Amino acid sequence: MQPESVSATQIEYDVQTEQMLLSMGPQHPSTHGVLRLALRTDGEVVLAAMPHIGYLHRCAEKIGEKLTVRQFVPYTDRLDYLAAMNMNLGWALTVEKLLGIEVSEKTMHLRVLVCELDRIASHLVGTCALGLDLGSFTPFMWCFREREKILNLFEALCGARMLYNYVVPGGVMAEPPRGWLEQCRQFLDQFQPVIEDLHVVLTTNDVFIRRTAGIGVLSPQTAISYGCTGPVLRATGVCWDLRRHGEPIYTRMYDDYQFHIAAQTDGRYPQHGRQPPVPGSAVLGDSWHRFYVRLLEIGESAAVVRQAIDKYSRLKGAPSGPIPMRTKLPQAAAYLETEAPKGQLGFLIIGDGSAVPWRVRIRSPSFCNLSAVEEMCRGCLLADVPAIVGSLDIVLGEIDR
Amino acid sequence: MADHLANWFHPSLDWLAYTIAGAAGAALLLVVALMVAAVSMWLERKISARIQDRLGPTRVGGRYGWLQPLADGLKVLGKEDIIPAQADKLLFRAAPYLAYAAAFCTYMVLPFSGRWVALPLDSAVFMFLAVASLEVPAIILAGYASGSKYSLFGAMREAAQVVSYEIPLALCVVIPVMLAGTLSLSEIAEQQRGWLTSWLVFRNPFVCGAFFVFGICALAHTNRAPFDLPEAESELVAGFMTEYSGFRWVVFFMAEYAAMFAICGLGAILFLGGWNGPIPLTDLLGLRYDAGPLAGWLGDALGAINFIFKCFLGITCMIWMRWTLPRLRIDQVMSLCLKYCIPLATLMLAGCMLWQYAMPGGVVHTVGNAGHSHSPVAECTQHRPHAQRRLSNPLSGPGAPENSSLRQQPRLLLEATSVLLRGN
Amino acid sequence: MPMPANEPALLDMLKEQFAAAIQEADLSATDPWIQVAAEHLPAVAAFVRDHPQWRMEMLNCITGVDYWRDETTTANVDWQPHIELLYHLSSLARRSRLMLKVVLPRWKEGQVGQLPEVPTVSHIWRTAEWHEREVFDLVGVQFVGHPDLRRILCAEDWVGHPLRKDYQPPAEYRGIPIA
Amino acid sequence: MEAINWHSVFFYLFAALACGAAAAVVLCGNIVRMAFALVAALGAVAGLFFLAGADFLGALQLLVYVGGTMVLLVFGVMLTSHSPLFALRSGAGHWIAAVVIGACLLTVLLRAALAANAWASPPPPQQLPPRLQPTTSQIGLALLGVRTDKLDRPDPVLQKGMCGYLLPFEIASVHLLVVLIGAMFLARTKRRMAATGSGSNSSQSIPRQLEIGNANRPHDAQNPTCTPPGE
Repeated sequence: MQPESVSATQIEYDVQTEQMLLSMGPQHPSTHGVLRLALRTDGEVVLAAMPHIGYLHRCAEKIGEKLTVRQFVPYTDRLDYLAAMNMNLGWALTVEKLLGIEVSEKTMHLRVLVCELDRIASHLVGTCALGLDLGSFTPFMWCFREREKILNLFEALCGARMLYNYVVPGGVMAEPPRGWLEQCRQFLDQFQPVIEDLHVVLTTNDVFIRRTAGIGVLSPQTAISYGCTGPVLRATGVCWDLRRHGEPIYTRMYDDYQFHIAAQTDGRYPQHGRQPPVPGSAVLGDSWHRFYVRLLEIGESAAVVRQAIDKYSRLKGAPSGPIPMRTKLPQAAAYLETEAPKGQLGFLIIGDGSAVPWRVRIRSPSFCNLSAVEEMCRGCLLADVPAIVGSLDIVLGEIDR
Repeated sequence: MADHLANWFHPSLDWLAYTIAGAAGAALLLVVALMVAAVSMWLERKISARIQDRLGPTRVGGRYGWLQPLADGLKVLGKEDIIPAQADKLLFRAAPYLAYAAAFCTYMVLPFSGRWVALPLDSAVFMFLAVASLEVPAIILAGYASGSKYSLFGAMREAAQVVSYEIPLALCVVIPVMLAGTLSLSEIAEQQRGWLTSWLVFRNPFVCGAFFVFGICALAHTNRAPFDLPEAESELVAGFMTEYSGFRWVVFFMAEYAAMFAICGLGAILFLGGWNGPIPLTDLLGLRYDAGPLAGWLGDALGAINFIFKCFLGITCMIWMRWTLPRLRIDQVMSLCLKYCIPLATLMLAGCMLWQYAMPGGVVHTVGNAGHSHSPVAECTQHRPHAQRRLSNPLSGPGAPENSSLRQQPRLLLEATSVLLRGN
Repeated sequence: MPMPANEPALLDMLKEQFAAAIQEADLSATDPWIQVAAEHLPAVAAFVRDHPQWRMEMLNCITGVDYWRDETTTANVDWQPHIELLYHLSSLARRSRLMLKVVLPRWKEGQVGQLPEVPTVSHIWRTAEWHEREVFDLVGVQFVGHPDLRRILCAEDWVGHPLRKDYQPPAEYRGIPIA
Repeated sequence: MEAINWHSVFFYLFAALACGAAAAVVLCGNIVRMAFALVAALGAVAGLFFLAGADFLGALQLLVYVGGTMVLLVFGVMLTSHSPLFALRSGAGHWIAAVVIGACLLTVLLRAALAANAWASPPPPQQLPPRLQPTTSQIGLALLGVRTDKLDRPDPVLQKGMCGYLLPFEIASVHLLVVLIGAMFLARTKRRMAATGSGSNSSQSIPRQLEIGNANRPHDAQNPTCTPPGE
């Protein structure tokens, strides 16, 4: 992709430094996995950035044409390995939409509880990874300490720490053990000060603001045109969250929960407890706003989990179990998008009457978010590239499938 | 020491005595530099662990893991020494040793205590800055010789950053030198003998401001904390150190820690009274050389401990900054230097000059005899209270002649200014 | 809300706008879809994106599906061998969804190896650039007018299109044996 | 065995290093190696100054020459040359001319050096190296216009030189100021070009972004911007 040509008249007697082609990745400490960015730089200024992906391509869609819907669930864990619960939920809901199954209300509350906890864990990694890219190591350790507690909760629930295979079509694999809900409540009680610490160390830190405010600016039109979704879209001021604006089968789960959408409506973010003000130099849609939206969402998810614990424990009975292994799929197609932590995760299943789907298609949010990197990295400095890529919070497992 | 050895040996072997004395001095200095690097590495691990709610090294060597630097050293010595194919072999090997030489030479002129100084130079501060700026060619050598684009980027950033931060650093160093009237570090520290108030940093508000600007420039000079762009892991993998491994990489690392301690030492001497603690213990206990060599030696030892403690205080602040602040971008580092550090440093310099000109004896003295009308020039030549308190001339080691011209300093100045005034 | 309330009116408006282009449509299904002729795709897409009553600003996903049977396929289906391209669109302003379906022959004019062609929509939605590259890479559809049509997930010099039903993986790639 | 006079040993060492490095500068093909040989030569000269007891001058040499050459090397040689690794080719003709001019220059220098009486006679018997005398204060005052070392020689002839080196000191500083301003003017045009060309790197502006985006896609002209949805 050629950078736009600079007309000759602008260069008077300029010392023309030689342009350099720099390859950042696939083995690189700040590309969140095996992403290769081919940068054409002129000194420190990046003229063009072309991402190269496909290093982690495991042909998940081809495998989907060989396995039944129940057998494919562990593969969805490995798409976005930082938010496996939400991946499972997306697949489970799409299968339920294809088969026309309705799950019990108790299962829905448990699914909301588990997915929002997973969203907190995913956003914790997303925010502190950006901090690590900019050089501050300490918040990274704090966030991982909190994330460990969530992983311990999930281990108690379904035996695995990162790849759960828990939310399956038809319900959930196991009922929460005794005292698990109380442990969740204890975790939430001691969790709030951590967000304040992050605000102090990163959000209001002058050096952090200098490095992220006004960097990698994305306008709402460009974001929508590039298909960016999730925190990346909300940071540009577009108030769009599938948990409220999605399809009925998905929004039904979140209907009786009170939470704000973390987007700037008429110039102000929804106030949720003590939040630092937006710095003057921050332009709507830049890296700082993407970081800030994720921190707000952590607070919102924590509130939703608290409500889910109360609603779940109030209902009697047990959550519904999974559908039989060899359930036949109708000869039809179903496409459903859910709000994963990284953005809108879509699954398309085309059944052909047998138990094995004819075609499986996965719409990855990070795939579209990453495509906007070309636009944002043009004209930035070399040191801004990790700031921009880090603020997109991409996971290569999900991009390459 | 050389003379004791000389008359202990057979007269014809006195050259051997001098060689051994010289070698012993150099070895002692090298041990100091290595020990300092090891302790600050351990300190960094422990402090960063505490900041991040973890324990840091606890197993190697006792409960507090104080043998961890040794363990690291042995581990790295075991690592393979790779030289990349397209590297420039000769320069690639030379770079780390040049970097360490630059950092190590500053210890020559750094006085640890009144008598404990390797080379009591008259222009010690100037020598310190000259040798410290030798690290830039070494790192550029490393960056270029590694042959990879990343290290070249790291080297370019290093060159731009350290060269441009030398200006404010030099300006901040000039201020205490101007107050003390001499470039010799031992002399500057001697003048700050006494209670806390005699430290140069409290002499006037401008020196205090200069101390903070010096702190920032020291950080930038040693590539630490918000200014560690040349080896920014997230962008340049490891900057100029990308292609180095094994022993060569450790030499770079030791150079960085040695330079850190040295710049903290310079700061401690210029602003925080060197080996003169807040409470003048050596004076109170009467541990001076005229009370016998052992008492003098004890006084110097106490002073050295005090000085090393201040240096490690400085290093702790550097470590603390590193583990809380993210990294600045190269153009922000440059604009911070050109738009803030240099103007501030010049402002402090000008302010300190005017303050010293208006009130040479300090506020109390001037206010005290505000009534008498003195011409400022005569005021500053007749009696310079701080300059007078020069007890022992550092150059006059045992047995050296007393005729050095430092004693006649005021007379020279008086005649010089009178010649100027007569304008011939 | 699957579709704007007055679907029949909207469908008629589309039909009289693009008479030949709209082949079939079912706006009342759970996932409303319209089948469009390949050569009119960009025109319909631009219209659907900018018309105030549709406002499909976001292209969610482009999927290539290969309908092909041989004696081994167990399912009792009677599809004619063809390739379908599914364009999932969604409107943020009107909170509605739409799917454009384009039916293509498996090979261009029947010669095996000639990829079927369809005009690109990357100038309408910038995200189509990467999605079309992926469909070209995995399913094997030539997008006419795409600024930079290269493989995106597989290696640049990979042979064949893996998601086709009749795809046989090569024995080895640059000396590395493939099981 | 006659005592080893470390002073002369180091003197020969530094002299050999200086001459060897200077020769390397001339003979070396690779530009960057040549520059580093130059740095080594100047460093050796600094060593000679330290040996002679002029520590202030040695430090000055280190600071000015080694630092200055380094900046010249980095920003002059490395950034602008096509690739730092290319070698210089000098033809046979150049070598002959160089050797001839070098030889006659050498003879002139040797003649002048040996003519000076201090060096004509064999070196005096071993005397201790000069003790480190404080030298900086006199230099400093001389720069500021007072030749304190001539104070105690009252003969009228020498009085005339009392104003010391004030004038050259001022001329040099003005000259450096002019050079600084010139360099800044040159750099400024580069930044202006970068500002107008590939988007100012301080903060991206959204309209610029859209305009660049459209300019790149030729058939992208009719890409109307869609308004963001309400709540």
